[in-house]
Amino acid sequence: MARIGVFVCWCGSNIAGTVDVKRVAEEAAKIPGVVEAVDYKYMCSDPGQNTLRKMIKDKNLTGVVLAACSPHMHENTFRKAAVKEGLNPYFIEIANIREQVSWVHEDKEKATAKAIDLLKMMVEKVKRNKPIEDVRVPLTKKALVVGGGISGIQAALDIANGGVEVILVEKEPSIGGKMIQLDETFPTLDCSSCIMTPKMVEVYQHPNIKLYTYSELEDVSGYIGNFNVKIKKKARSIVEKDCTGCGDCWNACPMHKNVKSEFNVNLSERTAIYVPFPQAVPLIPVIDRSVCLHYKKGGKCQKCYDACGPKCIDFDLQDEIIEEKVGAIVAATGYDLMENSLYGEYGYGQFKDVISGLQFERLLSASGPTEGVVKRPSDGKTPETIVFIQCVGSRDPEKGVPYCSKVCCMYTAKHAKLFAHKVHGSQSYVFYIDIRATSKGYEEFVRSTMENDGAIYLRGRVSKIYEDNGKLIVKGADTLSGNQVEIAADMVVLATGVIPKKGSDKIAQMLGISYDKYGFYTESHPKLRPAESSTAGIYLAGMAQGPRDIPESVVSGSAAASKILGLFSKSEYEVEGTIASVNKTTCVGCFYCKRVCAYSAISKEEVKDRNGNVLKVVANVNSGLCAGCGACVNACFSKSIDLKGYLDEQIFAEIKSLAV
Amino acid sequence: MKTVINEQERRNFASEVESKLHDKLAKCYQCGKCSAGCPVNFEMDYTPNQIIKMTELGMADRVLNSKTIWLCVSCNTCSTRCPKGFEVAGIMDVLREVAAKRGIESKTEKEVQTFHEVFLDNVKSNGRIFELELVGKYKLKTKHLFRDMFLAPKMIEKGKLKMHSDKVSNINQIAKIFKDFE
Amino acid sequence: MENNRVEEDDKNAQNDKGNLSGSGSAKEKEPRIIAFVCNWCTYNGADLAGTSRMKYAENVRVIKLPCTGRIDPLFVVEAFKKGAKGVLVSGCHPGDCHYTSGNYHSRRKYTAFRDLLSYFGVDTNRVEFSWISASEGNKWVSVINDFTNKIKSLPDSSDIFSKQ
Amino acid sequence: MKLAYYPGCSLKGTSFEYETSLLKILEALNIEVQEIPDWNCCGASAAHSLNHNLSVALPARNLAIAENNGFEEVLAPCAACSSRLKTAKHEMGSDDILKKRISDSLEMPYKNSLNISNMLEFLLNIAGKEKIKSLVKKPLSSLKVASYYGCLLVRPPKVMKFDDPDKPVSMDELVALTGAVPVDYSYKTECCGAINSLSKPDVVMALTGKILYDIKEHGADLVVVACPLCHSNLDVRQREIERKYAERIGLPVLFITELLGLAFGFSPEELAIGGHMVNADKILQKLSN
Ligand SMILES: Cc1cc2nc3c(=O)[nH]c(=O)nc-3n(C[C@H](O)[C@H](O)[C@H](O)COP(=O)(O)OP(=O)(O)OC[C@H]3O[C@@H](n4cnc5c(N)ncnc54)[C@H](O)[C@@H]3O)c2cc1C
Ligand SMILES: Cc1cc2nc3c(=O)[nH]c(=O)nc-3n(C[C@H](O)[C@H](O)[C@H](O)COP(=O)(O)OP(=O)(O)OC[C@H]3O[C@@H](n4cnc5c(N)ncnc54)[C@H](O)[C@@H]3O)c2cc1C
Ligand code: SF4
Ligand code: SF4
Ligand code: SF4
Ligand code: SF4
Ligand code: SF4
Ligand code: SF4
Ligand code: SF4
Ligand code: SF4
Repeated sequence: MARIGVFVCWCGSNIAGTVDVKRVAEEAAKIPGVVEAVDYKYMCSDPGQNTLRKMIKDKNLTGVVLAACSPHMHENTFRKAAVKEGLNPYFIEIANIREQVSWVHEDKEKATAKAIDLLKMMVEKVKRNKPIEDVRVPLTKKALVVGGGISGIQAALDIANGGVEVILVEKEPSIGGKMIQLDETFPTLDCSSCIMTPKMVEVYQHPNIKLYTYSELEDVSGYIGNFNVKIKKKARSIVEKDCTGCGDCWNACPMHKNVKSEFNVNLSERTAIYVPFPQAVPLIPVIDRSVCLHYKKGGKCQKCYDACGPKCIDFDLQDEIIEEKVGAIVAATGYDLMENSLYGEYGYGQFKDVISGLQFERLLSASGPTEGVVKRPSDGKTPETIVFIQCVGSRDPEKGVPYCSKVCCMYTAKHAKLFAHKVHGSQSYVFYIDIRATSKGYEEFVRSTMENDGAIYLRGRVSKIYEDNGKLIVKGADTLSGNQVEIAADMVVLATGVIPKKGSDKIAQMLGISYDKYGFYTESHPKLRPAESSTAGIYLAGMAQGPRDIPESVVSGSAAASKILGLFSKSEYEVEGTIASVNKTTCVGCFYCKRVCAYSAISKEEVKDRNGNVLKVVANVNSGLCAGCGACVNACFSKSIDLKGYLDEQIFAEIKSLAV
Repeated sequence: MKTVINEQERRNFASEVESKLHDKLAKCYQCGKCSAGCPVNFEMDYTPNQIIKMTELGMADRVLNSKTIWLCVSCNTCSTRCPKGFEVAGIMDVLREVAAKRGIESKTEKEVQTFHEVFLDNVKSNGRIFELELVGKYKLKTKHLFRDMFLAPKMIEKGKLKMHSDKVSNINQIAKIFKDFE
Repeated sequence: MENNRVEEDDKNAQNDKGNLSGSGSAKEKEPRIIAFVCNWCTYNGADLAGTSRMKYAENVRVIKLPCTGRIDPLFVVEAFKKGAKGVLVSGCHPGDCHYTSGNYHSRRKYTAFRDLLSYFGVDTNRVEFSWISASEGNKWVSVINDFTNKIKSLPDSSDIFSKQ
Repeated sequence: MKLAYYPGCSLKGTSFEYETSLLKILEALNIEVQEIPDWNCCGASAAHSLNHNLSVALPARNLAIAENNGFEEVLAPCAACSSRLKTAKHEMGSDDILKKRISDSLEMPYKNSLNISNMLEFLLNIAGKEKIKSLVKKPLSSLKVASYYGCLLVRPPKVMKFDDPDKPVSMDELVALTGAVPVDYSYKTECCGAINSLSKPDVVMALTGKILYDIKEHGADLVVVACPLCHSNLDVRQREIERKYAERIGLPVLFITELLGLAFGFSPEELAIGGHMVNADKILQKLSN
């Protein structure tokens, strides 16, 4: 027999003023299974809790119902009290007779009747409660970071400095991401490589960080605390441990004319064996097999090999698959820029002096193809007038994307400012739709570009660019004065929109995390859980989540790291026990449940006999992943899956108790 | 309207205005608060903020021939409320002055321009304003003989319009000021 | 064993039914409405109506679920079987679901759900779906009041399983 | 302290009522002023519209004469004049070269030391509220009075440095001292269009009409002003506005000095109230009742 205790709380006059608490207690006492029902002035007070504990002990209760305030208020208070008397916390149920009765109704008779109903429902529910144990999952205390841009680097360093081992996987030959390509960075104009290079070196030297560059994620399985990952380490054709980074090889390489440098965004050429940039980390070259003569012409060339002192070039090296077990993963795969060639009207690709913002960064950079002297690509002359066009591709649902790329207003202001500093007497014109400069110091930065550096801002878009006598004729509008304007420019810089890194959708699918229609990873909650993905144990950082600048990328990297350090600070991962469980005897293996689960918590499990023969395949709920939403329960036609704490039986009993 | 921006002309005009104004055109947000509060905006061809932008873009012809610069009544509502403390009323003064110096005659707001000229002539010759003469000369110049005239008899009756002038005695000094600063 | 225990209690409940005068609603004409609400949005919205001391019709009895995705059409059928005159299903607004997409499932199921209910013979006028967030106490109040009025205005039918 | 008086052209001409009433209340306050010898026109808006330097030099001559005659303080009752004098002082304060050029042209040393007060500043800061209050013999409690500030008293604030440019209270305070009831309304500092009064009468009537009708709607018996330009638009043009918009206004417009004068017990004749175009008999009658 169930032994249920009932407490009807007055909440001073908050409840007792509208509900006849004595009568509620009297009626409760009549419900079968209720051994005692009392009313009490303030249940949440210490004496109130003691009353509760005393009755649990004295009457040897198997369940308790409190008719009181909303469970969101004090459910935990009462559960804790119950646990102290050895009662499973899920044997406490609350009938909400304050927020749902006394505070919203006036008629005492009707309010009392409703309070009795709510109480009866909870008594019937608690009678059918099963003890629920919170779930504990073991944790492999090692993290994987995918992507070695500033956000991934920050995450890796923070985790490693927290004393946890990190594996950092970067698909390019060097870490650094886009930030290492930038010149000076807004709003303080620190030199990007000056602040980035030390961090890259720190990653390389950190005892807790294992770095895999020129590597990609191949496969991920498992769940929070227990992921198995396969990493493909692409063949560099170099025996890394022997390479000194001396550069003799790339200086010897005859392929130095036609291969465009990715790092300099096609503004210069590189060799077939190359490091992307002089401060690359690691400073180990890679042979681009798609252009190397050795591979293309059947081993004819081996000039690099000949030049290499330590003879660390090995043309026969193969891709390697590395397996690792980690407890948590950070996805920080960053971004790409849109194709400017979408805009025929701007002549990108057709007019040499129409370039992208990232190309302009390379022109400004002291380590860039022009050693920081602004020269136009067509004839190497110093431009005097540059027109900058913002929102190219962004905020353009017709040709590009509807969203704002967030960084281009700021970097355009930066470009105009740096151009003014570098070329005296020059003039910038910036076409914009709105200026978005919302972080600390940003608005002031943009204003100073206008007011101190003389950039002229025109609110309007450019319609078309023509070439005329070595000048680019930019036809735009100034909507503020209502004029069509035409400017003869020496160079045009397009602030190209930001899109997720190519292939990030594949990474998302591998990790089982969701992404929006553009391919940006979606956070578990856009405001309250911005560092978490929808899948437990997988965290997000940087531009991979959506447009953001360096400070925000760093913040998000640190946020992901702190989540992981928090997770790893406990010996096991604990989740509330109100999760789904499968009755494996009745399960028919249709996996309708798997289809509706947004958390990828359901997997297939083979039921085997003693000899190891597979008898059938059934559903298995991964307690580390299940969030307890209950969607799977309805999907199951054989009634083989149920949700602890909200069992079918309990809900039917609640409904039944209301029979009229 | 189409404007081809000539960088040199743009700079010349913008910096001429800026130096007279002792203020930077680039300061303006183009927020339009000046235009929003301007009491005579409804009669203007360009709003005050448009005048500022067009000056920055070097559209001298359009700005100096605008109605706006003559319609502005120098009430300073704009400058007072401008979030950037930009001298909006001041730029109207500067543009009127530049227009006058360049000998540009307003096609539509000639009366305003004439009134100011007649007024200054009056000051130049008397040192003070002789109202009857001022009104008379203005009416003659603008040929608006009958406008406002119905007020005159009653004003004379009330003693508001004096029949003689009160000249400054050291009128030479006034003449010198005009000479030195014209 | 536990199940036995419960059945035993139920038998007692059956016997005692006449004594439970507390649920006086059994005898009154006020229609009973059962609301299945999610724990995160609508339940909090209803709490907010309470903390704001808004007033609304007493007819509703709330059953808390983790998510509208947990709602089984059979719950609704059962509710009508047990004498409810109206059933409300309410959860987070689309896109705000605590469980990322639970309400998406229930939304997607919505049409199918209605069809199923009418297949069972439920008059779908008596089933209401709505999205009420944690900050929409006032919406909770108006949904309850409007729905109660709607139910009252429907021709009284002792057998709501028959379609109108 | 020697107090210089700069009447300006209007007070000697169209707005003689202002000077008449001013001299009366100075007498009552027992404050002596001396007209700046051989003063000249401040250039009004014509000068700053056409020639910035001239617009500084013309008022500067008056300031220089006053300074060289040992004055420290100038009262310029006309709001337009005080605005020009203050602007000139402000400009010379920030432009030493211009100051020197002007001083050279005038062949007079010039320090830019004078303090310039408009009518309201003078009354509140120099005469003082207490003294004014003590002189009120006939409280005007039956009158509801709208104070119209216009532009030149308060704008631009960095030059005028007086009262709140968008929510001014100084004139209302003075009105309250007379015992009259200040009336609040929306257009206290909207421009009446003064400088284009003669050249753009239609625009000016639109602006002034808006102000007068708003005051009327707020139930005032009369309007007080401290500027001859405002006065001439509100008073002299009132008939014309009524005709144009076919709606009667009938609001007498008094100078603040006239209102104070009435409260001090002077007769309407002593204050030249009969000089206005809009007949003030109605309010005078209300007072004598
Ligand atoms: C022209 C321009 C100028 C800018 N100027 C500034 C500025 O002045 N100040 C500022 O704050 N911000 C600026 N930004 C923005 C700044 O570049 C970004 O905020 C920042 O680089 C984002 O860093 P991230 O680590 O998220 O991404 P990324 O820099 O894109 O790094 C992502 C890394 O992940 C790697 N990766 C991708 N996919 C995989 C995969 N599948 N496996 C392994 N590795 C992978 C990539 O190779 C890359 O190294 C500018 C942007 C542009 C375009
Ligand atoms: C009108 C408005 C609408 C907004 N809407 C949105 C929106 O829709 N979405 C959005 O994302 N953001 C919105 N925001 C921004 C949002 O409010 C802030 O981002 C957020 O509240 C910042 O949280 P906080 O904890 O940093 O600061 P706060 O919310 O200010 O919290 C600081 C706390 O510290 C306490 N405190 C302060 N000093 C002391 C002290 N000396 N000792 C002890 N305690 C102290 C304060 O009492 C306060 O409780 C809005 C802001 C405003 C003004
Ligand atoms: S338990 Fe809830 S209802 Fe009871 S006294 Fe505490 S707050 Fe009030
Ligand atoms: S020559 Fe050899 S050691 Fe030197 S960088 Fe090339 S591969 Fe490395
Ligand atoms: S083998 Fe390939 S990488 Fe080496 S030098 Fe020849 S072309 Fe260059
Ligand atoms: S940040 Fe600025 S330039 Fe970039 S898309 Fe947004 S509004 Fe356009
Ligand atoms: S839906 Fe039910 S029967 Fe089908 S696999 Fe899932 S638990 Fe098993
Ligand atoms: S309860 Fe929700 S999260 Fe858990 S297995 Fe079922 S559908 Fe997935
Ligand atoms: S109010 Fe000031 S900032 Fe705004 S548009 Fe006018 S001048 Fe520019
Ligand atoms: S000063 Fe001129 S531009 Fe400014 S608000 Fe007054 S009338 Fe308009």
